[in-house]
Amino acid sequence: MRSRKIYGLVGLAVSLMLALALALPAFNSSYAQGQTAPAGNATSAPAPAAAAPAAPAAVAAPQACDGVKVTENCTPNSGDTAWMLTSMAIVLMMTIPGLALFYGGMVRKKNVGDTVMTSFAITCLVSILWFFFTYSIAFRGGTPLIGGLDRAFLQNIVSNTFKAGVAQNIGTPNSLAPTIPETVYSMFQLTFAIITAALITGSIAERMKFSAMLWFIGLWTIFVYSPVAHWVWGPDGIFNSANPDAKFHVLDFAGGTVVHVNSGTAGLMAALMLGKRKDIGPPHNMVLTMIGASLLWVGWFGFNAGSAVSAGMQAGMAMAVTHIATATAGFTWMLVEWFVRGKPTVIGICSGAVAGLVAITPASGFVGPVGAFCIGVAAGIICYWGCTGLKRFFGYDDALDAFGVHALGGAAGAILTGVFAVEAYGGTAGAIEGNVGQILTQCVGVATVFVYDVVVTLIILKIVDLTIGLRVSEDVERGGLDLALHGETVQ
Amino acid sequence: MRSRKIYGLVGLAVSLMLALALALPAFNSSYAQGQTAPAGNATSAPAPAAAAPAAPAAVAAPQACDGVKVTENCTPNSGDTAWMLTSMAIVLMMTIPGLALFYGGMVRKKNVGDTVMTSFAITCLVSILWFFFTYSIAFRGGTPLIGGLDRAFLQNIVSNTFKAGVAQNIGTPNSLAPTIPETVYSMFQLTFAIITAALITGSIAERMKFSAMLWFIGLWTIFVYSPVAHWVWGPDGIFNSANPDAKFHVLDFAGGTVVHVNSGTAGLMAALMLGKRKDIGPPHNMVLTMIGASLLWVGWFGFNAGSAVSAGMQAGMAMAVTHIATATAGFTWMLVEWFVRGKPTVIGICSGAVAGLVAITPASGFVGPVGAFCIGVAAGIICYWGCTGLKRFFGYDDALDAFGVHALGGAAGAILTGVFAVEAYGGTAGAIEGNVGQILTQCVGVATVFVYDVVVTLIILKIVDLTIGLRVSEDVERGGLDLALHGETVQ
Amino acid sequence: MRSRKIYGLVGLAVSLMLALALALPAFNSSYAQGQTAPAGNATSAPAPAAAAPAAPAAVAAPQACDGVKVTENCTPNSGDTAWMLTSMAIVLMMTIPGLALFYGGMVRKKNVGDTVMTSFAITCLVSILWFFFTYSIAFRGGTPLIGGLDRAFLQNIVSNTFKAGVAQNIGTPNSLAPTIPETVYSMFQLTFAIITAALITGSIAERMKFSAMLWFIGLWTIFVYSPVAHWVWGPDGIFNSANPDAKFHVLDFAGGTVVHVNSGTAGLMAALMLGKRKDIGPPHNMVLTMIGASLLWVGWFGFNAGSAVSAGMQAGMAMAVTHIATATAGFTWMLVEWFVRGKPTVIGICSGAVAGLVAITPASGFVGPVGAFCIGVAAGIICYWGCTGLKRFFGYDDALDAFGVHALGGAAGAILTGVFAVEAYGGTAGAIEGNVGQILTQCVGVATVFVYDVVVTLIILKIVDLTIGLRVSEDVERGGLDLALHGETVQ
Amino acid sequence: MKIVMAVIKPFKLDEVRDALSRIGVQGLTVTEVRGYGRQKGHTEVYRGTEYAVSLLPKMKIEVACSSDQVDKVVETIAAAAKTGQIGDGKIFVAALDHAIRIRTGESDTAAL
Amino acid sequence: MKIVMAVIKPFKLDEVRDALSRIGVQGLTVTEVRGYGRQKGHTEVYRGTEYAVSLLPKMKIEVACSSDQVDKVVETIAAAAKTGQIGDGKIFVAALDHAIRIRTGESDTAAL
Amino acid sequence: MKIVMAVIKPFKLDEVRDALSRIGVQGLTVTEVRGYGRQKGHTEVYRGTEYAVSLLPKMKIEVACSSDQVDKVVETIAAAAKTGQIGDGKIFVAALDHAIRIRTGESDTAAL
Ligand SMILES: Nc1ncnc2c1ncn2[C@@H]1O[C@H](COP(=O)(O)OP(=O)(O)O)[C@@H](O)[C@H]1O
Ligand SMILES: Nc1ncnc2c1ncn2[C@@H]1O[C@H](COP(=O)(O)OP(=O)(O)O)[C@@H](O)[C@H]1O
Ligand SMILES: Nc1ncnc2c1ncn2[C@@H]1O[C@H](COP(=O)(O)OP(=O)(O)O)[C@@H](O)[C@H]1O
Repeated sequence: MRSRKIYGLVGLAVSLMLALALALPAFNSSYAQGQTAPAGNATSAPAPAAAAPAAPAAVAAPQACDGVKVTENCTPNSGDTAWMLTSMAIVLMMTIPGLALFYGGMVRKKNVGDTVMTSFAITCLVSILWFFFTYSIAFRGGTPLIGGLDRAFLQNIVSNTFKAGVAQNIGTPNSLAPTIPETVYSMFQLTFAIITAALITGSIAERMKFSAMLWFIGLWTIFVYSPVAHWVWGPDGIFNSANPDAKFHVLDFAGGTVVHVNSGTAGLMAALMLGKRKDIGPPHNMVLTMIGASLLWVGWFGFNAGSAVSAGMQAGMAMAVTHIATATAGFTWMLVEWFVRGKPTVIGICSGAVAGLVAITPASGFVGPVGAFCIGVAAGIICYWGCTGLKRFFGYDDALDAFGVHALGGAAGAILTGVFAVEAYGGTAGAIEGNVGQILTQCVGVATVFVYDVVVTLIILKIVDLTIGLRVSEDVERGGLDLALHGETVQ
Repeated sequence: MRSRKIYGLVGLAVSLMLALALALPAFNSSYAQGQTAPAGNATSAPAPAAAAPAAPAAVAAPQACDGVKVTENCTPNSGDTAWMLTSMAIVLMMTIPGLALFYGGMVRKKNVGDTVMTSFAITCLVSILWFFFTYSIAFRGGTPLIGGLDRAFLQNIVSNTFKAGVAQNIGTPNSLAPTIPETVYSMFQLTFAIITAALITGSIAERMKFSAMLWFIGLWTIFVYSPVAHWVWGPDGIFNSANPDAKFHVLDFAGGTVVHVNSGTAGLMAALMLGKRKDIGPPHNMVLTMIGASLLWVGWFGFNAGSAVSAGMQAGMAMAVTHIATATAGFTWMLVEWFVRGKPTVIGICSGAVAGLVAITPASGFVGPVGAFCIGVAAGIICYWGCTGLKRFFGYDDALDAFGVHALGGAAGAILTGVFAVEAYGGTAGAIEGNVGQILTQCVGVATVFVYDVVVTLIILKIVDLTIGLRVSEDVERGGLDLALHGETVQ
Repeated sequence: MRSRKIYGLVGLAVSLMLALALALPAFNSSYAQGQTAPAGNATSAPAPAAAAPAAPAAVAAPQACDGVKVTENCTPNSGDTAWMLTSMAIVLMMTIPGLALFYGGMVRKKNVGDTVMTSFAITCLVSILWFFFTYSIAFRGGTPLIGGLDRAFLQNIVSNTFKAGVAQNIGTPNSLAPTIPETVYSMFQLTFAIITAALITGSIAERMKFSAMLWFIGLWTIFVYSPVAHWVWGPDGIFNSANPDAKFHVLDFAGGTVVHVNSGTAGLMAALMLGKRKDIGPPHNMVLTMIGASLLWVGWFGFNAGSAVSAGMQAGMAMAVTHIATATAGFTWMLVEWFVRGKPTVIGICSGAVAGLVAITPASGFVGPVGAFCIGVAAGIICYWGCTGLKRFFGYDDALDAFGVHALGGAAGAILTGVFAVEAYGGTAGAIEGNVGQILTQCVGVATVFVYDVVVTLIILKIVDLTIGLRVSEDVERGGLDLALHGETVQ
Repeated sequence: MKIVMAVIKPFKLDEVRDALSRIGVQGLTVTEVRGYGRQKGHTEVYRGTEYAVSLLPKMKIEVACSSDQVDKVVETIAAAAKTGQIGDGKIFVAALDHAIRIRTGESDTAAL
Repeated sequence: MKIVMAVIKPFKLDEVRDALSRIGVQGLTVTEVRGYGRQKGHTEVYRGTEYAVSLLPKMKIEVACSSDQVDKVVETIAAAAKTGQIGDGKIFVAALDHAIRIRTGESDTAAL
Repeated sequence: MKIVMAVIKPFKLDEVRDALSRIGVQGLTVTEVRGYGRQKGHTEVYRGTEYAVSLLPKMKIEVACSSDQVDKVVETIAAAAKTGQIGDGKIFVAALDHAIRIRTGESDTAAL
């Protein structure tokens, strides 16, 4: 076992070193960017074309970036940039400490350290992969199924053609976020990749090896998250509703399918592969869970309103519908629980709020306040059932209900987006405005992601199981993962 | 008792369903907005009037929203919007998890779950009511005493006259926030309504029924908060200093009277109606209280600087005076306690900081740094006395001092605003610049709110007491509310 | 001992009162600002010169503040201001509750209250001093070694020459932050002064008198932080890379030298003066530490990207490199620990992330993504060694490793900035682009701050030791500082 | 000498301690325990699943006393801890061979 | 009457309680304790420093029973708590003079 | 066989355990308790209100040993736990009927 552990560690370290080696050319192309392409610069960026590198003060005022079509080498909109910088920070806060605490409060005390560390380590790991190449393959143009490697190691992220852009507040934005620096867009999207990976771990809590978890999550981010994100959000993705050449114009404003259906499904697969926990018990500290749910709620405005990638009407409406759906779902879950079980619980209302956040995510740029209210009621009821009736019926041990809340809530939200979408808000009409076909399109999106996810996740899990093993020994499980795996305990 | 509980639940559920039914027309008017009014559109919004819905690219550039007078169908200022989106998020963070933890740390361990859930459930409940109609009656024009219902269910919140505003980043702002989307303003103000309601529960901690609390807070939000907010901040409110027709030009930048005097007074009434706790004891975890106080401090910049509803000089000055008053009040309370009791406590310095935040709230748009320092010193001393001498003298059991800190601190701040206001900062001079009458105006505001609040709160409490009962049984109180009411415990 | 305590308290209180007295003239100059200088106004601010105070609506549109050269009496950029308001709030969150929890989780349960209160009280104390005069001597022009007193009590912070600036959204910015109100810049910089002081207390945890800590930190802020900040960031500072007259053009974007080398060194001195703790033990709650590390990470975007004092390309790049270095350092520390000790720990990955944040701080405006990755790897390894090998070798009791993480990480980051700086990003080339001399310049900065800090800190500590004594009695130490010094315990 | 061990309801602790003080008992030791008995436990809920918690929080008080005091002590505890409802707890008495006060080395009844 | 004190591995608590229930033991008191013995402890790590934690979490069960029941009780606990691995714990038996049920005042075997 | 129960100051735990190890005691059980005695308690403060906390944190050590070892054990604990200041704690000794090692079924002194 010890030797296996060493193998794992060596593997991780070698990967890192390899990556570093690969990064060196990028390093060059990154500090030297533009130096080799003054001509390209001159043709593609009219305004600052005359800029002599040595005389930045004499430069003609650069063009402001435009929200409708991408401008090369323009000055970002400071208001939009301010909001997106903020959004990135608060979406990061959703995972650490938000999700870490949301999950940490629901496990037993003997496993809380492992649980919170899982979210933290995933944050580090996914960020490193993102920098290496997953940002590039997810969010750069390439093919409808996967993007290209032109931003591996974030090379040329300021501009492909213009030197000294940072100092002069000039750069070429990603076409998906035309008014802000691409650095900010890349980091904003990174926080989505992080939380998607971290959400999965709700299903595997209290029994998976920490090393196996790292390998699983790393591979999953590369082989599942990155392509799926590209399908739905990539500039040439097959499901991207803004891509005229897309096969299906799936509406997914902030990630109901990419983030929630995706992570919840992967979680279910992992729970099935791992099997049930040996001993279970009530959550050890619902105050931690409450902190986590609250920070998820607060940060989710960055998630949903931030997905407008600007600070204007769309962000405002996304914020309003997010808040309404969340409050409604939290209250609905609480009422349902109160009726059914006789008591309203802290974990219940928190779970309901998270269910509301999940369900409104795909809808948040497309529906209005009343649609949000309906989605909230639905989310509260459906996800309550997902964590109780459904789970009991099938008997899997989805420890912290990543499937029951995220996959179910995400799917419900995605489909209800097809119902409640309002053309005046997001450009696409839903069933309630007569466009019944949109429901079908939404179902296609959900189903495709589900199937792909199931297959690839199972393959990854199998590989990890055969190489380093997925599950801790019974002794470790009974004694708690904190002490055995991390040498730490909470007093 | 069980049957009473069922009545309560049924009541809540029926209210929700009823509301849903009522919401349906709003749903229509919301997704169809503007479709029926192309003419009105054409006359009232010159710039984008020619916009053919099918050709958004050909539209004339819409007007930018103007900070001085309201522009119909304009494009919001992205910087102001960015700051207000952020403000909304961090003011929400003040209540959950901020206030929940601030209060949760001060109760005994057996009641911490009920205490934190109270804040969380209030967040949900008040948000739903806000969406239903309390936003509309508080912040839309109507009469000097109460607003109209034209924004019930947030209908037409994008614009009364223009279709497709969200997609084109165009809308008509609320006159109270002329440069940002009305959705954002509505959500921002919602976070104030939430925290006001949640503050009250400091007084009733450790002994009120959870169901009674929900009914009380719901009714209070409708019958006390909404009208009082309208008086002071409504465009045609009788106390609104910016309304030329107002009876009294009360200065209340961010809610000293509306939020703090109001909630603290309601808390005192509830504490009196409930009576004393059976057993009391020291706070179980001042680390939670410290987290709460810190997040209150951080979020309060959204509260006070956000009340400038723009990101400019006024927000900057509000941030500075808020910080100075808070630091000073925290330090002052600590020193006073150190002198009087011999020890500086964690709860003391945290309480002092909150007292400072409370007292600077009404003043934050009107005074300068030195005024803030004076208000900070006063808040530290006055609120310390409010939680000790005053409380002991009258003998009420204001468990977590909602009255001692918020009503007292809010009143002190409101009156001192009349002293330290500087014309160059907020447009109105205070006593120190010769306008002694402003102190009187401030007192009128505080006194009116106090009297109205006392009367209506007592009526609401009496009704709730007679129908479902206010207080838990002695057994439940001794054993802790967490286990009995929520079936959960912190380990 | 009791009488000593009283002396201390009286001292503190007298200082406060004295300061209040001193503040009165500032109060006058602050509410009356500009009234006495209409002429100066007319000459220096062309655009709004004609403004009749009584007719604000008729005013010519004021000039927008310009990012390149300072404009007098201009309107701030709302996007930049929005980001800086946000940055201030989240950098404050780094200290309270962030650092308080990061440190609080690592001490024993009996000292957690004292530890968190230390951060909170420092926040109050440093804020008061800042308002009094330390902002002015650190960030206003004066001499290359120390600034002037023209902003004591924040007088004339809106504008030296123009009345009613706040109401009209007009002011004169600090030349260091030309597009935002000076109030915001002052508060933003205050949060740096706060966290620097609070970081020191990691070294002295679990054994220093609370009163001695306050005096030490107060004096240190005045005599060490303020001058050092002025050297590196003051408009005429001797090390300011943007000051053409500076002796050395030290690159320190967000405070590797000013904040981290400075605080870590002071911490080491304090640890040496205090001596070792009587009994040591493992951290009592790594969940608190994880929350703290996460909030530090989130808030650090305000720290580093906020140091761009604008929301554009530079802030974006600073955010990206900050995130990459942090994730890399956290993961690296974890892997190193896993190899060396056999287990990856929660405290380890959190410490690594903080080490990465520290090391990227001076570099964040000057390097690119690949440089950030390299700095992250280096920080993870070097700071691990600083907390283990190095500390064991010398045998000092740097309780929570302020020296090992902050001084070492800050110095490493400062020097590596000289290696990896890219001219296109921050205007200065590093060794990798051929400018090897920059490494030397960086070393001069680090060494000067180190030496000055050692000397002055030791003098301050000696004075405090001789007057009120630095260390608690053995009984207090064994029983825990919470109960003995603050009369509180965590249950 | 005897040692009296009483398992009582937690909220009765202060009353029992005061009552013992009044009859001259100068020292006692308290432990937080959990008890299982006739008093039925409670259930905790987690997302619709109920966990039966059969162990209830109790306080254990240990008082060492001389043999002639023991009846007084037992009666006092019994009186003060009684609510008349199920779960009030038990008192056990056992013999002690020795007692030593660490500080002084005094032993047996002098040590109590 | 006797009092049986058993120190067992924490995760065996439910099994032991169930086994005792089955043989008719109606009450017991549980305390969280830490034990030191042949079973070696573990180490906690803090930034590269190791702290030896030699005390391991255990559960102490106390059961008062009549003298004729005592062997049955001891056997039951021993059987249910056994894993065969070091650290399984110990059972101690001591004599009790009296037992009183606080609620009713019943005493001795009637009180159990 | 005897069981020695000592209530000591918490920070003396390590010293006492080491001292017992040195004289060959191979096992013991530790409980966190709170004690009430001559040593006066402390007060906690909450916004100007003081709460008297009369129960002080102590550690209870239980060591089962053979009758001939008992004096040695008592002396060792007394020596190691002594600070000479009020509140040092007490040592109680009682008789044990049996001891069983669960893992092996060994009994009495063989079980210790
Ligand atoms: N045989 C026993 N041995 C040890 N402790 C017991 C025994 N029986 C009961 N207790 C303790 O006494 C407590 C109260 O007993 P219970 O049967 O619930 O009510 P009552 O004391 O009213 O009969 C239990 O929770 C348990 O801690
Ligand atoms: N002499 C003793 N007195 C009191 N408790 C003991 C004694 N010896 C062992 N114990 C308790 O029994 C537990 C298990 O003992 P240990 O020697 O580790 O394993 P085993 O029971 O398998 O021999 C210890 O952790 C301790 O709590
Ligand atoms: N009669 C007693 N029965 C049980 N425990 C006792 C008794 N007297 C004292 N103790 C325990 O011994 C501890 C120390 O006693 P105390 O009177 O404070 O000091 P000292 O041991 O120096 O006389 C107490 O805190 C309590 O836990």
